Amino acid sequence: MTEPNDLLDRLSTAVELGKTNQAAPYPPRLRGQPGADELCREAIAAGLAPQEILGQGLITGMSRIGERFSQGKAFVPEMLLAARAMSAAMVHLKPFFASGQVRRRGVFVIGTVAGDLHDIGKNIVAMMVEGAGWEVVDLGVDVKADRFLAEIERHPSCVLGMSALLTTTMVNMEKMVGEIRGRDAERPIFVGGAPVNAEFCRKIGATFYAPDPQGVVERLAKLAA
Amino acid sequence: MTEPNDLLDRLSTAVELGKTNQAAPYPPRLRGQPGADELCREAIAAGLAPQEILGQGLITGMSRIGERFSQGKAFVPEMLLAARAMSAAMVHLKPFFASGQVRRRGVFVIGTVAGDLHDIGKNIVAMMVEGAGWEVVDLGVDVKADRFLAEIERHPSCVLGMSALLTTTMVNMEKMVGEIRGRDAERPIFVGGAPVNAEFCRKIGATFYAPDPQGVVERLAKLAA
Amino acid sequence: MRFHTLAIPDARDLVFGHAPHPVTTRRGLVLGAGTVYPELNFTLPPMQVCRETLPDVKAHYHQIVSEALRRARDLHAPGLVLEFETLLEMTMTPSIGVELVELMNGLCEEAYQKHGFRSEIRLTPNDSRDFDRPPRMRSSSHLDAMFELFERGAAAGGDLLSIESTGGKEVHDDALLMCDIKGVTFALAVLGVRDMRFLWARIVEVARRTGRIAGGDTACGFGNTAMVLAEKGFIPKVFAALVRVISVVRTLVAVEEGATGPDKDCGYEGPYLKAIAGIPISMEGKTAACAHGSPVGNVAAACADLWSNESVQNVKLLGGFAPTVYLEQLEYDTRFLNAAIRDGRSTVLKVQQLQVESDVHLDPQALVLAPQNVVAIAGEMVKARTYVEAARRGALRALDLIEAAIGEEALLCSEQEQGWLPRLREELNAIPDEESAFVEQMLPALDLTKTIPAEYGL
Amino acid sequence: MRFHTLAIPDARDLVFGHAPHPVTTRRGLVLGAGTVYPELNFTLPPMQVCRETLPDVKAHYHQIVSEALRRARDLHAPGLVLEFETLLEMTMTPSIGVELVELMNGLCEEAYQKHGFRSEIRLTPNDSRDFDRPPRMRSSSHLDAMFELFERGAAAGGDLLSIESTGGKEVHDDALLMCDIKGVTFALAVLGVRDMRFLWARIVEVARRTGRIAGGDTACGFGNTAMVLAEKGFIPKVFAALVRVISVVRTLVAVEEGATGPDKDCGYEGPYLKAIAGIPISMEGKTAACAHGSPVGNVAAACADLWSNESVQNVKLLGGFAPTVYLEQLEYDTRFLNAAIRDGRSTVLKVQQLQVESDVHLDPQALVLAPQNVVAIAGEMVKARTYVEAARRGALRALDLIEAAIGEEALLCSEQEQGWLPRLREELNAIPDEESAFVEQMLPALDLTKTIPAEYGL
Ligand code: B12
Ligand code: B12
Repeated sequence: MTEPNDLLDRLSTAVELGKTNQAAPYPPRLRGQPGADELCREAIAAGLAPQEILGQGLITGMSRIGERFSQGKAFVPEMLLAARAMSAAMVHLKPFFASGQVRRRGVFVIGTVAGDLHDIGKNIVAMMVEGAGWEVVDLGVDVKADRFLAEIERHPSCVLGMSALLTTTMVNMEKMVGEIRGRDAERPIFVGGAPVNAEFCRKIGATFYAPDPQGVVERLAKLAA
Repeated sequence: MTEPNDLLDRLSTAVELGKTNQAAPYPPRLRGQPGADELCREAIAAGLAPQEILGQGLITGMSRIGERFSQGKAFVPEMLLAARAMSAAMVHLKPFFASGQVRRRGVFVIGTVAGDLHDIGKNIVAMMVEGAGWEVVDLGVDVKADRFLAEIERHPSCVLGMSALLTTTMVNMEKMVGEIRGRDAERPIFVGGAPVNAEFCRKIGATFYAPDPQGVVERLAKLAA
Repeated sequence: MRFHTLAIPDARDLVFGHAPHPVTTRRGLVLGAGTVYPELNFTLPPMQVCRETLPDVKAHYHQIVSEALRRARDLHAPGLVLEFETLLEMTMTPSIGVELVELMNGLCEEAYQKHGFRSEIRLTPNDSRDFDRPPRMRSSSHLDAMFELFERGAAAGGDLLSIESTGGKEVHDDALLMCDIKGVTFALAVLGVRDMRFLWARIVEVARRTGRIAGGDTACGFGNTAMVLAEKGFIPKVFAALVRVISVVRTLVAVEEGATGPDKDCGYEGPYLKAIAGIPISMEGKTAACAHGSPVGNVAAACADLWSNESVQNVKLLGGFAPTVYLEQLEYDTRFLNAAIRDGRSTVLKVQQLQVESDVHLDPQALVLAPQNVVAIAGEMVKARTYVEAARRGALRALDLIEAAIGEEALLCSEQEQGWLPRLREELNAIPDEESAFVEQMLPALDLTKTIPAEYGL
Repeated sequence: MRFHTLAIPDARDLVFGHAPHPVTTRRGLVLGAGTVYPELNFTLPPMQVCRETLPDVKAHYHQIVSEALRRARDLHAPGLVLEFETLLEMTMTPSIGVELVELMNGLCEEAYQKHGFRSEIRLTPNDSRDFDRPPRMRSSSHLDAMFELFERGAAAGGDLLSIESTGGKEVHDDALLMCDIKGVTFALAVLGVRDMRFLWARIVEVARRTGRIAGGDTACGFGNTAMVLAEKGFIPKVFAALVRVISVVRTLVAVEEGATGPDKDCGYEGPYLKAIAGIPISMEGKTAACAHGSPVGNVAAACADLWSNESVQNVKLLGGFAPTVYLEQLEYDTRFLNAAIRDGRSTVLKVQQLQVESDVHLDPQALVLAPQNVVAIAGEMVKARTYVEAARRGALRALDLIEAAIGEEALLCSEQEQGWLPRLREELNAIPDEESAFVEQMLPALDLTKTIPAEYGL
């Protein structure tokens, strides 16, 4: 059995380098070694606190690759592989979430607004937020206000995120924020997408605009603090 | 003494070709012949109705050159010469205006808004409106709302015209229209200038936008009809 | 693959303004016969599109087209193509799209009758099949509205028919983010090719029936998405360059089904289509910065017949409305190219050399657009029997050229990007030539909640 | 006139990217020594500028400059000049202007220290003397605020000092609308020259004291106003062409007083200043359509050292904010020119020939910007003793070239425009060489409610 601290280091490195499990071919230098899946099971078996495994093991690994990504030193595929490695490990933490022993930082509900099918940007944001320890509910594309309201029922303290890539669907975003504000004035609503900017965010009464995923992760961290 | 109708034709031609008076060197083919000044005096002396002299003589002449101008067949200097010829003739009609025997189509008060010094466009509009038979009060540049309001006192049924060439002074135009609307909701306010457009006109509550002088003249004709 | 030879085997004949098979439009614009024309693409400012706002929408398009035509005449432009790229509502409710085509065609006809000024409309309906999740490419209910707009829009004066079709995109999006070159090849050379066959047989049919021109497709949702992601530093530029090359095989199918060109601008496959099939092409570069930045601002013009701004909204700039401003910029760009054509072949080649020189050392995506490289890569593609093989051969040839240029220090490429080259070569070599073998290899890993093989005839 | 010879007597040496007297900036940009740089000019969207809105104003300029610098680096630009053309409130309250220069200079310095990217700020305060009606050129209270901004702005990092001075404009505006060439000559060659002497002696002084560069002036309110009016069909194009030529004598005075260039872009006098004084110049053409259309989109680049977009607001386009979009377009334009320079002199001359060919037959304003005509006209000007004589000689030489080109059917010119030629020649010939004689002739007709001769030392 390896030293506990050493175990969490190896787990965070496995997540950072996207080594999902023993069979995963990438990265070459970890070929054949245990991945995030196995290391997480080992950590639980070694009696480490689930909250610590989530914190020091998984989220630290994601934030290291996230840091390299925002410096332009890592590409999105490396981020996605890390996210896959993290979800492979998270499977084993599920029971602790149910029992409340381990809490996510919060729930982030994201979707591309009505009439808009662009989701590449939205998916990258969803992946980065999940990597920062949030539970992400991805409503997909062409999402109307009622589906966001339904999620608020299910997750009373969730944060909403809306994406729009078309000038025409920006108008839908405005209407949807209006509709939600009508029923829930305080709900934090993040908005983004190429044509969206800070001024438009202010104008439609949304809470926060960020041009990139790092901005979203930073602001969510402040919210949860 | 020449035939009355023939006299009005020669007057309108003198105005159209910018032949201010006998001494005027241009246009070469009318060199040495009586100009608008002399022909107008002759028409009055011949007992022609002042309203007819203004209508068939002066305004017809201006509208002919105005027509050629809007077809791109005449330049602004030819318009200005025609406007000068017209004012030389108008001097003789002044007493009939005072007595009310002859009425102008209305009063058009124009100025470049506060903070803005661009007046070339505004001057061309003023000149074309005058040529269409309106009395024009030109307030110049960097004009604040109070001076427009003062003119409304003096000319209760006047139409206002504002010009702005700077994106910064468009904001002043908005404020000035608001101020005037506050005191005079029905006052027709025309707006124009390179950065101004129909949408901005609607947004600030002005009455009419035109990108060029012909548009102003046509709309004023409808107003006065 | 139905093309087995290059229409332009010698790179020195792959030049701007000339194409082996010129296309003449209804009002006499001759594309690819010695003159480069501007192609103005315009869209609405942020506003709703519906029955109630139709008067406003029509006012915008009337103002855009009339001002652009007037400025084009003032600048003595040789002619103008106006691309009407519809917004979704205009395809979902075809009558809106048709009404707008009628309005614009009236203005073009007036300019033609009154001033002899030649202009034509390119109609680009939306591929609204993408709305079904997972997309039903062959059985989607959206097909009816799409083809109603094609049919009635063509009759109303939409002379050049085009579309940015999205067959295979649901697989390509994930493959792109994972930089999975095999997934990209499957999405483009299998799913994309099959959907293009299905779609373009019908579009060519509409063109024939209405007497219009089947212009062509463009892999905007594939090649351009890759470029936008590379510009943001999300995926390697070398990867985006290979996606560009692979997307050629799918867009070529439109030509195989009878499209005569000019193809659409935003996927940059044009030079390859011209080298292989000899059709006139539309390209966008530096003067499309209004729509997105790119690393191919000058080289994109190297063999263009139409020069486009991709898309600009009808917003006010100091000098006037943005579409008129961009019309002027496109006209001066093409004036310069036409002056070179008038000056003779050696001048054209010198200008082209400068267009290439200015971009080709700074980005692999520019390298694969240099005429000599286009001909080299296209030459490999036409040797293939199947589309999968053509994609693989083309991508491997491009990889060779990229690696050679890096070796000669003739191409800027970060360590990090170079790290991806061996892996890409390895994955490309693992792709079988036969479609059936490749399908067998890829089907098991396919996420059947996202894609329906049967909708591609698999 | 203090110049009696041409720094560039041979038109083949009047080329883009090279100037006899290059200028090196604080952060090492070398203007006129073999590289053409982009010059980005930007302004605010429609908003109020005052103490309360200062945070918003600063946010705009911060975003504009940081995005432009980042994109310039992404595109491997050789360097960048950022023109900060102040809005009135920033000159009337100098501290606002200075604060904005400080903000921008911080970003330029950071890009330089962290990435070695060279960029410089051109500070163009407003000529707010124009606010007094009639304008008091020498005794205006506005002079203090103007020079406070020059002084403190230069110290804060405004390295290239420029201004669009308006001396003589009150006479020129009416002369322009009346197409009175004698009035234009009086406004520019007498009033304008005298005001330039007064103003530029002091600006050069500020530059010397702060260790900055006295860039130069431009007759934007004269030459550009004439061009905008001609584009609208309000005045003849032949007249606008002569105004352009006559404005050279007035802008030259800045150089006589010690300005080293680069002069400012928007009056198009640059090629003449370069031919006569050998200074590097900034020019705007097709990529300034965002500010106004023009008939000189390509020829304007023929001998540019800086290529500018005149001015664009910080509004959002699909591809990003307009200043970043225009930075990309300027960068690709200059990349092409720099590729030509690297390819050698004969290529530079061939590209220049195409720039000239593309515009010179369509508008007299383009004809007078062709290098061979610039040298011919400038050659006449430097023969003159007085500015009035130089203006007259230059205008008459331009008239000869225009008439010759029309005769050889090498220049489009409507009947209506040609009707003006004899009259212009007649009026030009009536202008005496001696300033005193000309003043005597013109003073009586001067509208003394609009202009104060004493403010020009008359
Ligand atoms: C890829 C793409 C497509 C693909 C979409 C694929 C997909 N699965 O998403 C396809 C081909 C389907 C497509 C279709 C269309 N498109 Co498209 N498309 C693009 C393109 C080229 C790139 C968009 C993209 O993926 N960018 C990369 C991602 C990473 O950036 P992003 O989305 O901005 O996201 C980042 C930030 O915005 C932020 N962010 C994103 N979401 C959120 C959410 C929150 C809460 C926060 C805080 C931050 C945030 O973080 C992300 C990562 O950094 C753009 C060009 C452009 N300039 O953007 C055109 C573009 C958006 N499309 C355009 C058009 C016109 C269309 C079509 C109408 C074309 C047609 N005629 O059919 C259709 C419409 C389909 C529809 N109804 O939505 C135009 C829009 C013009 C307009 N009037 O608005 C654009 C701008 C292209 C252009 N210049 O013409 N398109
Ligand atoms: C000439 C000119 C000047 C001259 C003005 C001379 C004069 N006496 O007017 C001078 C040199 C003084 C000048 C100064 C400045 N200018 Co200036 N100027 C111009 C220029 C080149 C042409 C304007 C013009 O005369 N157009 C020709 C006329 C005929 O057109 P028009 O004014 O639009 O008028 C027509 C229509 O609009 C309409 N119309 C006009 N008025 C009205 C009114 C009504 C009611 C209606 C219905 C219609 C109507 O009919 C007219 C005839 O068709 C423009 C460029 C441009 N794109 O417009 C810049 C421009 C307006 N100026 C500009 C700037 C920045 C300035 C300065 C701040 C420069 C500086 N840094 O000092 C100063 C500001 C001075 C001030 N406080 O106003 C910018 C504005 C940018 C912005 N942010 O808004 C412009 C757009 C140039 C540019 N692209 O940068 N300028």
